[in-house]
Amino acid sequence: MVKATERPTKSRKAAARGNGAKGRSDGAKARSDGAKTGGAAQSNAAIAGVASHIGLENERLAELYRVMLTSRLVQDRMFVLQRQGRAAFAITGQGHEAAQVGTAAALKPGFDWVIPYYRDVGVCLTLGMTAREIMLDFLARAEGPCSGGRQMPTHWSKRELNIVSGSSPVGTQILHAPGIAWASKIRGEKAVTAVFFGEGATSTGEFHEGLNFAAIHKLPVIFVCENNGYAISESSEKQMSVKHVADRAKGYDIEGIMVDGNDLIAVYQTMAWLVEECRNGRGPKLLEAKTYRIVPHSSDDDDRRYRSREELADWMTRDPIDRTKKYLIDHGALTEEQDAEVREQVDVEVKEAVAYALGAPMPEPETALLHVYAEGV
Amino acid sequence: MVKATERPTKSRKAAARGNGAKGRSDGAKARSDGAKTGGAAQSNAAIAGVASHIGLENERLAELYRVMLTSRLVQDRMFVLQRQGRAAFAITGQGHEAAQVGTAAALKPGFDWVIPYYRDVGVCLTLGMTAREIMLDFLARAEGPCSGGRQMPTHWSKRELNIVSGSSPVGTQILHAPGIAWASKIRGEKAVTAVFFGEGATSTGEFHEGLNFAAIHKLPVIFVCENNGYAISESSEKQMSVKHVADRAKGYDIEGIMVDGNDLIAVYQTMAWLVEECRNGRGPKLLEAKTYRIVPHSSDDDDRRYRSREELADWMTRDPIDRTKKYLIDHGALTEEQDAEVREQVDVEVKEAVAYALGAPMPEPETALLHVYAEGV
Amino acid sequence: MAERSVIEAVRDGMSEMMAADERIFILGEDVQQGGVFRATEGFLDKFGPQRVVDTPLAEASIVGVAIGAALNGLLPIAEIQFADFIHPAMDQILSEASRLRYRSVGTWTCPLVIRTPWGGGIHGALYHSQSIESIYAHIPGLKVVTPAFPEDYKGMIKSAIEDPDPVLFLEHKKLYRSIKTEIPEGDYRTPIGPAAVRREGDDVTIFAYGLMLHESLKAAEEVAGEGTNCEVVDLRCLRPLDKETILSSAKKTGKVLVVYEDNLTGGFGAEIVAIVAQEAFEYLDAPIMRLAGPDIPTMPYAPPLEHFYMPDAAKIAAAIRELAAY
Amino acid sequence: MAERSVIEAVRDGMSEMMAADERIFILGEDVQQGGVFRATEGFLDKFGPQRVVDTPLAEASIVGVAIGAALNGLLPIAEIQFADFIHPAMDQILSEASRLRYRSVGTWTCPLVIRTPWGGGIHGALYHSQSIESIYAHIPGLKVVTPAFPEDYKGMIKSAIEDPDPVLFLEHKKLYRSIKTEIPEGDYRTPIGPAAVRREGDDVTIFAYGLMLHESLKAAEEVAGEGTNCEVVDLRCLRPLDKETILSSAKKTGKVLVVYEDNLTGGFGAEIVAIVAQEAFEYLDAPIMRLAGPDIPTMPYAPPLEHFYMPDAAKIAAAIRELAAY
Ligand SMILES: Cc1ncc(C[n+]2csc(CCOP(=O)(O)OP(=O)(O)O)c2C)c(N)n1
Ligand SMILES: Cc1ncc(C[n+]2csc(CCOP(=O)(O)OP(=O)(O)O)c2C)c(N)n1
Ligand SMILES: [Mg+2]
Ligand SMILES: [Mg+2]
Repeated sequence: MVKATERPTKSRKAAARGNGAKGRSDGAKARSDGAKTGGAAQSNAAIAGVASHIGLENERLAELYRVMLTSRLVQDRMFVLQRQGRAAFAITGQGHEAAQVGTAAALKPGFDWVIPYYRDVGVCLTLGMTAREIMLDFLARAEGPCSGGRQMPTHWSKRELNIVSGSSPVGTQILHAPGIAWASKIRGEKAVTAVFFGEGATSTGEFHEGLNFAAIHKLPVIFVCENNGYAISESSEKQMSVKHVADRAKGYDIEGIMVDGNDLIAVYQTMAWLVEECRNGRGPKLLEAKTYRIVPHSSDDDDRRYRSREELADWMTRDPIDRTKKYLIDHGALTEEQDAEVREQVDVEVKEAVAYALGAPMPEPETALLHVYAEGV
Repeated sequence: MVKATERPTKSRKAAARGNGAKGRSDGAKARSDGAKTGGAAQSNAAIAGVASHIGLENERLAELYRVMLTSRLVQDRMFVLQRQGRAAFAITGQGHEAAQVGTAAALKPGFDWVIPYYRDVGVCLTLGMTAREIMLDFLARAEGPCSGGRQMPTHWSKRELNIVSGSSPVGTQILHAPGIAWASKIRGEKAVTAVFFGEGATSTGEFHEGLNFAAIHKLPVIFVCENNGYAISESSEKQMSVKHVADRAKGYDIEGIMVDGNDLIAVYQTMAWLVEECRNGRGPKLLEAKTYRIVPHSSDDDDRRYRSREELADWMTRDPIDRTKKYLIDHGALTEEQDAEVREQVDVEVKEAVAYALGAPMPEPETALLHVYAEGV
Repeated sequence: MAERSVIEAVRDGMSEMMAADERIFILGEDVQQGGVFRATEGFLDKFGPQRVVDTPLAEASIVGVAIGAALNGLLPIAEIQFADFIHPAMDQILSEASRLRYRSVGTWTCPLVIRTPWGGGIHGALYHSQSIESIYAHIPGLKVVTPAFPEDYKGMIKSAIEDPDPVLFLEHKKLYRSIKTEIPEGDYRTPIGPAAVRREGDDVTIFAYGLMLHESLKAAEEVAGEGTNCEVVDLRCLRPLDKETILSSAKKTGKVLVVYEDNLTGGFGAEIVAIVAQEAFEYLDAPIMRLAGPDIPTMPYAPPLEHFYMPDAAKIAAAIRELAAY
Repeated sequence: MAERSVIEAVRDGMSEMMAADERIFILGEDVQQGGVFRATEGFLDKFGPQRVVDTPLAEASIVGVAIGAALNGLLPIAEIQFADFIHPAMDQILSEASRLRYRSVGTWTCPLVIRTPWGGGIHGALYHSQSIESIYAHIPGLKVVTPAFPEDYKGMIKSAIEDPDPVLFLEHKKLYRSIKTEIPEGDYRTPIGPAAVRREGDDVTIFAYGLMLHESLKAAEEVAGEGTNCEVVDLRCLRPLDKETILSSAKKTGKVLVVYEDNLTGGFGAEIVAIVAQEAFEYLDAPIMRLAGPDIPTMPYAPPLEHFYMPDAAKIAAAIRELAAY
């Protein structure tokens, strides 16, 4: 939670916006001409916009960095397990770590409400789910807290954390957010609802209906779009005639904010400001985190069909984990030695999670009949 | 059709916009404080913005005025017939005549494509449907060109005029427009597609998906919203957080234009300009005609439950037919004697239409089985 | 005992529940003004705008927002103005409301009532007359009720509101004001599930629900004078379905007629037939008959066409005679 | 004769039609890149971006825009990436495409093909495994086809494209690459409507379609060794439905098993039962049996759960044995 004194100032807010726009125009350029632009320099430039990490203590920053590492490793491992034939399918979000961890870090776990989408390993880990839990669900184990093996991997859910169960149809969850926020609001609770989705989801009717409803009733909802430039193979120009998802906010007279989604600190601070706004009755908000998935859409996808290796390479230079590490080191929050250590710890943790999940039983066949309706009604 | 030389100039366009905004803010004020504002004076003021009727010869103006009168009378008669028990239901659009006739007049009948909605008697008459045809369908007669008694009244259709068959679910038709326009466009035809709906329809997912698709492909579609301030009992603040439907265009990076929908000439000229824009590849466009229905939503509705008689009375002072008449007289296009004469003619025409339709047979019961599929396939 | 129409019964049921439990709220189009059928007449004054919410004209959002509210502890009653306009909300009902409990292994639940007026015979034409029960009664995780009498409308709307799972509550438009019957005093419930035998008989069983139940009762009266004694079963609830009552009546009479207003092919009545054909086969003395709407869009407007479409007492009586004579 | 898989058959059928008629175009998500199942592989190069259109992620618009294009003279093939995601387009399919001809007394028509992959057994879980045929085969004005063999996939996609009415073309995902059979040379058609008897027999008739047709054939093989001779009817097309073939086979064997993958209750198989129970009653020697998916959300992911859900040859053989022994 951001305390009032730590709340980003107006200029802080402007900086976040500026970064976002800049980060994006780089991205857009890299994409449209397919040329190698000076990725590293630009990503440094984007970072340079963030002069400090108000609201984030060094320890908290290190913690979030660790979550990012865990998120990355868990997902890398998912692909391996899938290729080994131990999972039928994998869909992951490597590259989105800053966007996910930065936004989730600004929320109060178990108090605020969160509706993640399939890529949001980072969101769930930040809120308190463990690598083990994530692996249990990934491997369709009975013990998995999300669905106990009923849903495809990465359909998150954890009641205790107010992480709402998600489905596969893109966009449906966007309508639940105003409903959840409505309930919080009429009970006079200060909880904020954050709902996550990709830019492809902004083409759905649900997106319009959800923003419209939330805006009419001024509900405390943050619509978080992780804009990675693609919906499977379709680049974002096929989804929208506006340049930025944030522009879509104009049709509802709400604020649409862009942020460099690969910049952990910019994401965190922007989100913290929006959370604060929503808590104080100034919602809803639309946040667009510009990012990139550095992996194919899923284990079924071959992304070479629709995007160049140069484009990918360019984005790799702006990897959010590398950027965060550099920032931490530059600001004295991490040493190379500590980094090696934390990576080692994360590796152990994830290995343990995989081993545990592999050893855990799948659900019994007849349990398929349970929980269609409440028992005994 | 507007010829190139007659096309409204930039300043003309600005005038149209200005009128719209003004006409509307009057309306909004009248509505929100429920007080009698100086309706007559303001409606004159709005008219005063229209200094000339470029693009409309006097004869054409008189013709459109006659269509407005016919539209009004046909619909008044519908209510009478319904009260007499000769029709189960009536839904009409008195008050919308300028918005309907002005827009339709800028289209080329049988060349351009039109998807009207249920209130659009004026659109259909302008495009060439007759009072008799309208009455035949209103009274569910077999000979009715729209549906031969299959649909509720005012579900328009006439193939020869490219008037596309409509249904009752609000909003579905908005998605057909980009499809129709797509076909025109890829065949290299210059036809424009105009789709009509109320402001309530802009809340639907279809509105978003339709504008999004059309904007991405730059299709020649004019989305015409007849904003009468209410969706049945719900005032427009319950439908949207923006003040104007035209504001919704911003989310698609297309032009959203407002016009005083009770000002025939402003509507015509604005629409003519938008048609020209679309013909020249600069579509799509969103046109918002601010108007008011001076009747209940339908024969099943009691509008006293949700709007004051003062508000209604105020709008009555801005009746589009009165305003058009005054304009014609002021500009020497009509005399009081001619007015009486044309009203007499329209009265005869509508009486004949009603008499004919009442005498025409209803469909035979077994014909209900026809046209579910093509015959013999 | 007081006399109540169907619409009054629904209104009273909701109102009594809302007065007793603050978590219950209504959302839909025009509900503040009372709703187009006046089901929520007076509610705005009684319960205020936070519990009687006028929504934008967007059915997916009506159900989607209701789901969200249900997830966060409220008990929403979503009104869809006409059943014909529920289709945009199909995804929310099928993919979300009906599957939340299952997909989360029971950790999330979705206690939600969706009320909507259905059915024809009211000059509503193609888009104000539809039967939607076959689509929804097919969905595991959802409950679908189709009462016929004011007593059940009141008792079942209360049960639906208390139900921990989503319930689609179908109100037949033609019954809203056309029948008025005595209903019990006090705070009673009609359970969601059991069918009710409305008329006992030995010769032929008629299974029906909604408006068709009343037409079936009329037809049964008609043929009674001719010596044919019909049993008429009011299914009331299509999901869960009371197989026990269905089978015991089918076994008793050995002749079964299933009546429904929906299009014949693929209508929910086929399910009743399938249950009987598999589980009461040995007791059957005649082919299982169905009487339903023809396979044309439901339903054309002009009175001759609408009348052609609608099953009614006369058509039902003719079918009974055929079956009785078998 | 060449060997083709199902996906190749669909692809070839569309490609040949598109080469011959410029009005035909495809729209859907990721279709330019070949589609997630690669049905339109190579189409972008062959036909260009105006005839292979990548749409925004919005299924209502995919169908709605296709309807508009059909109204204005084109012949659209709308691809819905998975049948599970068709629900937002339900309103456009039911209220618009299927009713345009009827409501305009034949003056407007909507020649449109909607292709979508359906069915389970591919670890697709709750949202990539659904059966949607019961919802759509119920709709007058729409045609619904569910082929099982490559030959029919090719012949029927061509018929569907030429059909003057909207056709929902259901492609079973598990069949896409799992079977490869010989198909005729040349520009042939498979008519939309007639069922096909895939195996003749006297003891028991099995009605099935899609993947279940293949499982039924396997089961029939299995019980043949035990002296039970099954007739296996491939329905192929659920609307229109080939009642004649259904009834004549039912009358011949007197024992009927209907197999479908969808949830049991309210599944389209109930309609087959209802037709037989009414029109072939006198020929029946046993209860009409159904074997279908259990009434749980279709279908859970973990292999033990998915296997529990799916009807297969073993379960079908068990049902045949029961029926044969009756
Ligand atoms: C309604 C619906 N249509 C299609 C799909 C298939 N699909 C799954 S993910 C996806 C792309 C989503 O893109 P975006 O919203 O940008 O999120 P991203 O995957 O890029 O994070 C598609 C088309 C789906 N799941 N739901
Ligand atoms: C999808 C849908 N929901 C509800 C209705 C019922 N209904 C008919 S007209 C109407 C209001 C439409 O308002 P608006 O779009 O502003 O048009 P207006 O009637 O004011 O011209 C409503 C709610 C409907 N026809 N379709
Ligand atoms: Mg994306
Ligand atoms: Mg309106």
